[in-house]
Amino acid sequence: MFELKNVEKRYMGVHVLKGVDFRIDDGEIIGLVGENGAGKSTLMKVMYGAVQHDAGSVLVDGAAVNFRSPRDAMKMGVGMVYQEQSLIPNLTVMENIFLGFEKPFVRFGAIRWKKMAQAARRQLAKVKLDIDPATITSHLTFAQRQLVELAKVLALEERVEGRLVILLDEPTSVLSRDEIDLLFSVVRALRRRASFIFVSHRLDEIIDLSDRIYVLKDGSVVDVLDARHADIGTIQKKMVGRDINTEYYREDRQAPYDEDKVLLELDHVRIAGRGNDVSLRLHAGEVLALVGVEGSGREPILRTIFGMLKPEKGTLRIRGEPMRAFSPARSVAHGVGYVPRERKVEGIASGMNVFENMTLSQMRNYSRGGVLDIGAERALAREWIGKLSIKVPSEYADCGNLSGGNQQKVVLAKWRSGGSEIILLDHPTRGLDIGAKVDVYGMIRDMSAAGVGIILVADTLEEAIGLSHTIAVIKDGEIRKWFNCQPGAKPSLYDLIQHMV
Amino acid sequence: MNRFLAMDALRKWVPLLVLVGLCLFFTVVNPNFLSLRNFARIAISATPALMVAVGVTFVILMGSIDLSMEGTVAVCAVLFALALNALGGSIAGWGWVAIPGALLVGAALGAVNGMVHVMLRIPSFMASLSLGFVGIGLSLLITGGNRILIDDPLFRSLLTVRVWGFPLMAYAALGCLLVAWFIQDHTTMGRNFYAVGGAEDLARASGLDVGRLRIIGFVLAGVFYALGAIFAVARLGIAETETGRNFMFMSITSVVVGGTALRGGAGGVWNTLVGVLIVNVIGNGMVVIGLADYFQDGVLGLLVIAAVYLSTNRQSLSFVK
Amino acid sequence: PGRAGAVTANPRIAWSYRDRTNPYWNAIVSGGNAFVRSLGMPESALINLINEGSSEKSLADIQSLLSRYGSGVALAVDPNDMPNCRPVVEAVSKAGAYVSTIWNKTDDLHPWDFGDNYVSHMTWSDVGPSEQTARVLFDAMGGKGGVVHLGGIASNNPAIERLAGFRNALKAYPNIQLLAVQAADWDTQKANQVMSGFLTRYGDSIKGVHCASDTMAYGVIEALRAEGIEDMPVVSYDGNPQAVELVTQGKILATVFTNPYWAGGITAALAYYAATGAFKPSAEPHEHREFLGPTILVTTKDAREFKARYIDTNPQYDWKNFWALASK
Amino acid sequence: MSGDLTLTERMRRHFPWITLVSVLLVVGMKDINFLAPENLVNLASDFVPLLIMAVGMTFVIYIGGIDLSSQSIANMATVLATISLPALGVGAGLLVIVAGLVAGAVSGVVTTRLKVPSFISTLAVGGIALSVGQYASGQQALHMDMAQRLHAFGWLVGQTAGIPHALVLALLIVAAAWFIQVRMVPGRTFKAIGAAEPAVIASGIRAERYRVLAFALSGMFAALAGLVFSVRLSGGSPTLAEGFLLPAIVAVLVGGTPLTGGVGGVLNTLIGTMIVAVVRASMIYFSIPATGQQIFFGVVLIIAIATTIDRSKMRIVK
Ligand SMILES: Nc1ncnc2c1ncn2[C@@H]1O[C@H](COP(=O)(O)OP(=O)(O)OP(=O)(O)O)[C@@H](O)[C@H]1O
Ligand SMILES: Nc1ncnc2c1ncn2[C@@H]1O[C@H](COP(=O)(O)OP(=O)(O)OP(=O)(O)O)[C@@H](O)[C@H]1O
Ligand SMILES: [Mg+2]
Ligand SMILES: [Mg+2]
Repeated sequence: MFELKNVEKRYMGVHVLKGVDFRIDDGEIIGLVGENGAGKSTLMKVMYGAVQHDAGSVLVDGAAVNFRSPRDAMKMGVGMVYQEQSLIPNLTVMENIFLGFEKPFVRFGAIRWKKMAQAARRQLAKVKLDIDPATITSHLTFAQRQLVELAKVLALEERVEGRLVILLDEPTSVLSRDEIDLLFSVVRALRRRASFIFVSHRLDEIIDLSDRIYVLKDGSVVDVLDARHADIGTIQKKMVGRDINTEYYREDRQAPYDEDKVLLELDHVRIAGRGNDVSLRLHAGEVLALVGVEGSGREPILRTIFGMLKPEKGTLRIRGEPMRAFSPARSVAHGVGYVPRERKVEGIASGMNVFENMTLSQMRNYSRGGVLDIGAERALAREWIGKLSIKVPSEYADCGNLSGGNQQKVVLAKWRSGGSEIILLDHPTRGLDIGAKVDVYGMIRDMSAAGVGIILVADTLEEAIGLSHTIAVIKDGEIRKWFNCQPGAKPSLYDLIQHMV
Repeated sequence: MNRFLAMDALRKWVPLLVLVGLCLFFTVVNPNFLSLRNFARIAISATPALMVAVGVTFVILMGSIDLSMEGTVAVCAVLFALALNALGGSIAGWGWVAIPGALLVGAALGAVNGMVHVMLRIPSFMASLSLGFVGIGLSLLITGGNRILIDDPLFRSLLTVRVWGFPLMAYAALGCLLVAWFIQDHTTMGRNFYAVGGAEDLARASGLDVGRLRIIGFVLAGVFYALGAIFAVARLGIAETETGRNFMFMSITSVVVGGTALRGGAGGVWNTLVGVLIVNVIGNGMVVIGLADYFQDGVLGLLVIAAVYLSTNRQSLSFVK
Repeated sequence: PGRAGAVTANPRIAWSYRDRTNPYWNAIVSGGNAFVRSLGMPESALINLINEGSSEKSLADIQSLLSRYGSGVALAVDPNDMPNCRPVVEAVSKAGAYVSTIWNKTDDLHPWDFGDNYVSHMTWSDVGPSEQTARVLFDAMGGKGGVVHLGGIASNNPAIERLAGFRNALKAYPNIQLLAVQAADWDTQKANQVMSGFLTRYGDSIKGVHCASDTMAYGVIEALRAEGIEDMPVVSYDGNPQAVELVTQGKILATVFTNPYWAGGITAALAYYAATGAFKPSAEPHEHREFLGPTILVTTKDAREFKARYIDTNPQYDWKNFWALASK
Repeated sequence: MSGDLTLTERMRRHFPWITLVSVLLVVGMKDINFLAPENLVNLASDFVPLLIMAVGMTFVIYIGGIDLSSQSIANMATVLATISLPALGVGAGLLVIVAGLVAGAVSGVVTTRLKVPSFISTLAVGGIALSVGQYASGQQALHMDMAQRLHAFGWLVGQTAGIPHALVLALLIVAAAWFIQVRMVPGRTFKAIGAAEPAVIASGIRAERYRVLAFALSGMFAALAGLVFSVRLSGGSPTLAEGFLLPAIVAVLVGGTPLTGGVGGVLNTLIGTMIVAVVRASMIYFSIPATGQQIFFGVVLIIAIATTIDRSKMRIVK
C-alpha cells in the first residue's frame, strides 16, 4: 500500500499541491484526472522522488519513506512513464531500458552487450515491440519510443521483489487505438504484481481502465470516485467546477465560409522527402482539417506551408501570389501563423514573459525605428490575458512556468493578435483539459467568423469533425478523400477511418 | 530514410578523410612530409596533446566543458618532476612512484574541479576557468617560477628509444587511448557519460546520480591531464609552469575537429585521436611546406573551420551555439 | 612633469614584469630582492606586479599602485610592449612618483622630458651580441652549410634585434645558406615543434641552428635528441643557468648573458635613490638616463669560469654605483 | 511581480551589485582612501578598453554563444589604427570599427551557416585576425605620431573636471548597448534566441541574421576596445591587446550573464568588469605575494561567481 498524507508543494510562490491525501491499494488501478495545471504531474513526481515535497509524508505499507531521487523510488518498486518523453535519444534502446541498473550485465567492469540485448528483447516482447535492442533510440518513431518507455518501467518486474507501483502520466496521448488496447491489456495483466496510477485527459479511457478515480483541482483532491459508478459528465463537472456545454465543438457557431476568397492554394506541391503531390485550397473563414493516422504525412504539409520545409516542386500561392522563397519569416510576413505540436520547444520561449512571447512574431508592429514600445506590448498582453482568461499573476510572468493550457493560449494570442489570416494548428488541444479545450474551440470559431482560414491537424477525429468545414483524409502523404462538413451533414467517424487505413 | 542513414554512417568517417586529405595535400607540396620520420615527429608533438584532449573528451561528452587543463598539467608536471628527483632521480629506483603520484594529483585536482562545479552549482566553464588560474598559481608557488630538469635516461627513453620508427611514448599513449576507449564503450560509467550528454534531465529522471558522474568525469579527465603532463615532461625533459601552456584551446579545438559535439552525447576518444592528429598535422605541415609564420594562425583557423564544416551533419542541427 | 622633486624618505619599491615562469624574469626579481635586502628590508617589501604579457594589466596594476601609495613609489618596470611605456611613464610622473624602465620604450620617449620622475631607461643592444653568437655558430659549421633561425614573438624588440644581428653575420659568410626564419614565440614547446618541421623540410641540409633565446634552444635540442642528433651546432641568447650548463657540456656553443640579476637590482636602485633624493636624475647627463645594459658572450671556452662567477654565486654589487656595468 | 516569491529569489537579481559593493567595502576597510571618488574614477577609467570589449562579448554570450576572437580583433585594431592614422586621421577609427564588424560578422556567418560551434569559429576567426595584424604591422610594434594622435583622437585622452573622456565614452557605449538590449528589437530577439531559439524561428524571425548581428556587434566592440587602447598607448602591435580575452570573459560571467544565454546583460557586465577591476587592485592593497596572485584571483573568482550567478533560471548546470 502506497500512501501520501497531507503533501504540500510550492514552486516559487505557486502553491501546486495543497494538503493532498492519496492512497493506492495493492493491485489497484487509480485514475487521476484534473485540469491542466491541477498538479497531476507534480503529484506523481513527488511519488517518484523526482520532485521533493515541502511538507507531508509518503508512506509505503505504513512506513514513512523519503525518496531523494528517482533511484530511491525505483529500488522500492516505483516506476514512472513521463508525460514528456524521457528516453535518452543518443543511447541504444537496451541502454535506455537498463539505464542506471546495468549491474547484472557487468563482468570485470565490462558490459556484456549480448546479455543485455537478450534481456532487453524480453522486455520489448512484453509490449509487443519487435525492434533490434541496439537501435539508437532517436531513430524510432514517437509511438515506438512511448512503448519502449513502458518496457523500461516494466523491467521493474524482474528487478524488484515485492509490489510495484507504476505511474503513467498521459501515456495514451500519442498512441494509436491498437497501441492503447495493447497498453491496457499489459496493465491489466500486471495487476497481480503492480498497482497503477493512470493520468489521461480522455475520460472514457480513465473510466474504462481504473478502479477508483481521484479528481484533482487546483492542487487539492476534490473527490474520489468509484469508477464503476462514474460518468464523464460528473467527472468533468468536478474537474472544472462548471457544466460542460453539450455543444462541445460550438457547431452552432459554424458559419459558411467565403467561397470566393481563396487565401491559400497548394497546386501539385510535392512535399520534401515524399513522393506525392498535394493540392488544396483554403478559403477565408474555412476550417480545413487534415486527418490521417499517425505518420500519414499531415505534419509535413503544415511545415511546408509555414516555410520550414521546401517543396520539391509545385506552387504554393498565398492570396494568389506564388511563393518563391520558403522560410517561416516569409510565411509570417504573408500572414501565416503556426501553432506547433511541440509547444514547449517551438511554441513558447520559456524564460521570457507573457508580453514578450506575444509580440515575438510581430515586433515590427510594436516598435518604431527598432525601438520597442513596451507600454503597448503590455497593454496588448493584458488585453489578451483578459480575453482568453489566461491564468497568470501578471504580464511579467515567465511563460516557462505556465501550465500547458495557458501556454497554448499565449501562443494562440500571439498569432491572433498579430492579425494572421492563415493559421496552422497542429494538435492545438494536445494535453489540454476540457476547460482549456473549450476555450480553444471558441477561439477557432471566433477566428473563423473573422475570416481567418484555418488548417487543423486535430487531436482526435471527433474534434476534426466537430470543428471543420472541410476534411481532407491523408494517407501516405497524399489526399485520398475530401469531405464536406456542413453542420448537420457531417461525416461519421467510420466514413473517415475507411479512407485512412 | 536509408539514404539518410547512409549519409550518417559516411559522415562518421569525414574527420579521417580530412586527415588523409591534409596529408595528401602537404605531401604534394613537399614530398618529405610523407615519411616515417616525419610521422614520428608528428607523433611526438601529438602525444601529450592527445592525452589532454582525451581527458577533456570525457567532460565534453557529458555536455560540460573543462578549461582547467593548463593548470592541472602544470601542477602535475612539476610535482611529478620534484617527486622523481626527490626519490632518487630514476624510475628504475623508487622514482617510479612519481608516476602514480602524478596521476593521483591529477585525479585530486579533477575532483576539486568537479566538486566546485557540481556542489556550488557553478557552470563548468566558469568553475574550471577559475580553477585553471588556481592550478597555474599552485605550480608557480611550488616552483617559485623555476624549471625542474629531468635527466633520467630510462624515463627519457620514452622519447629516445624507438620501435618501428616511433618513440616509446607513442606506444604508451596508444595504450592509454585503448584504456580510455574501454572506459568509454564498455563500462557503465562511460555509457552513462553519453546518457548525461544526450539528455541530462532525462538521465537524472532515470535515476542516474548525475552529480556524481560529473565529478567522476572530471576526475578521469584529471588523470589523463596528468598523463599528458608526464609525456610532456618526457618530451622536453623540463617541468615548469609553462608545461601547461597552449593546451586549453588546442585540446578543445582538436576534440571538436575530430567530430565530438560540444553539446555532448556524440563522438568519443577515437574522434579525438583523429582531431589531435589533424591539428598536429596542420601545425607540422605548415612548417614543412614553408608557410610564412605570420600566416600560420590564419591558415590554421581556416582549415579548422573547413574540417568542422565538413564533418558536421548540418541537416540534423537546426542551429548551433 | 608632475610634482617633481617631492622626495620621500621611505618609498615603496615595486617591480613590474612579464611573468614568474621564465628564468630570465626570475633572475630580475632575485636582483630586485637583493637590492631590497641591501636596504635592510625583507624581500617581501618588494611589490611584485606581474602582467602576464598583458600591457593592459601592466598599466592597470601600476595605476592601482599609484593610487594606493601616490608619490611614494619607486617603480622598476618592463612595460611589456613598446607603446605601453608612454602611458606608464605619464601616469608615474603625474603621481609624482619615480620610475626606471628597461627594454621596451618607443624612440620618441626620453627620461629627460619628464624632469626627475622618469629616472632612467636601460636597454640592451642585441644586434652586436647576436651577430657574435651567429659567428660562433658559422665558424663551428666550418663556414658552410644550411642554417635556420628561431625567433621570439615577432613584434618584440629583442626578437627584431637578434634577428638583425644574425642577418648581419650572414653577410660575412657567403657559403652559409639561410634556410628559414620562423618565430617560435620564446616558447620551448613551440620551438620543439618548429624544429621538427624544419627537420622534415630541410633534412640533412641543416648544419646549424640560431635561437633567439635559451628557452627556445632547449626545445630545439630536445627535437634533435629525439632524432638521435647530438652534435648539431646550436647557439642561443640570455645566459640562463640551464643554458650555461649546456654550454659547458658543448650542447650549446654560445649564449649571451645580459646579467638580469644586476639589471633587476640596479633598475630598482635607480628609481629608489631618485625617490629618496639621494641623487637628482635631472642633474645627470643623458647617457646616465638612457644607457645600454651589459652583455657577456659565453662560449664553451669560458663557460666554466663564467658559471663559477655569475651562476653559482651572485657577485656582490654596489647598488649605488648605478652605471658600473653599463656598456659604453 | 508575484508577491510571494521567497526573499532569496527576489534578492537574486541584486546579487551582482551587492557583490561589487562588498568587495569595494572589503578593500575600503583595508585602506579608506581606496573609496575616494577620484581613485574610483581612475580605477574605472583604466578598465575602459576591457569594459568595451566585455560589453560587446555580452551580446554573444547572451544568445548562448561565446566569442574568443575579441582579443585578436583588438590586436588587429591597434595595428590598423596606427598604420592608417597618418592617412585617415579620425577616419582610422571608422576603418577599425568596420574591420571589427566584418570580422565579427564572419564568425557569425561561420557559426550560423556552416554550423561550426562559436567556441571554434571565433577561435579560428581570431587566428585570421591575428594573421592580418601580423601581416599589416610587418611584425613590428608601431607608434603613433604625437601630433597626429592629438589631432585625431585628442578628445579621447583628455579630462574634464577630473572625469576622463574615455570613461564618458565608455559609459555612453554601455548606455547605448543597454538601450539596444532592453528597448530595441535586436536586443529582445537576442534574449529570445538565448532562451528558446526554435520558438524564435517558428515565430517567423530570421534568427540567423540576428545571431550574425550579435557576433558583428561583439567584433565591433572588440575593435573599439582595441582603438581606445591603441590611442591610450599611442601605438599598435599584433600583441598589444594580449591578456584581454580571459578577463573580458570573466567580467561577463562574474556579472551574472551565464553561458546558457537569455539571462543577464550589459549592466551585469558593467558590474562584472568593476568586480574584476577591484579584485585585481585589491592584490596591491592586501600585498598578495607574487607567486600567490593567480591563486588569489582564481579563488576570489569562484566565490564571486558562486554568489552572483542566478541559478533559478538555469534548469541544468553544465
Ligand atoms: N518546475 C516548475 N517550476 C514552477 N512551476 C511549475 C513547475 N512545474 C510545474 N509548475 C506549475 O505547477 C502547476 C502544476 O503543474 P503540473 O505539471 O503538475 O500540472 P498537470 O496537472 O500535470 O497539468 P497538465 O495536464 O498540463 O500536464 C502548474 O501551475 C505549473 O505551472
Ligand atoms: N523528410 C523525410 N525524409 C525521410 N523520411 C521522412 C521524412 N519526413 C518524415 N519521414 C518519415 O515518415 C514517417 C512519418 O513522419 P511524421 O511523423 O512526420 O508523420 P506526420 O505526417 O507528422 O503524422 P501525423 O501528422 O499523423 O503526426 C516517419 O517514419 C518519418 O521517419
Ligand atoms: Mg502533467
Ligand atoms: Mg507527425
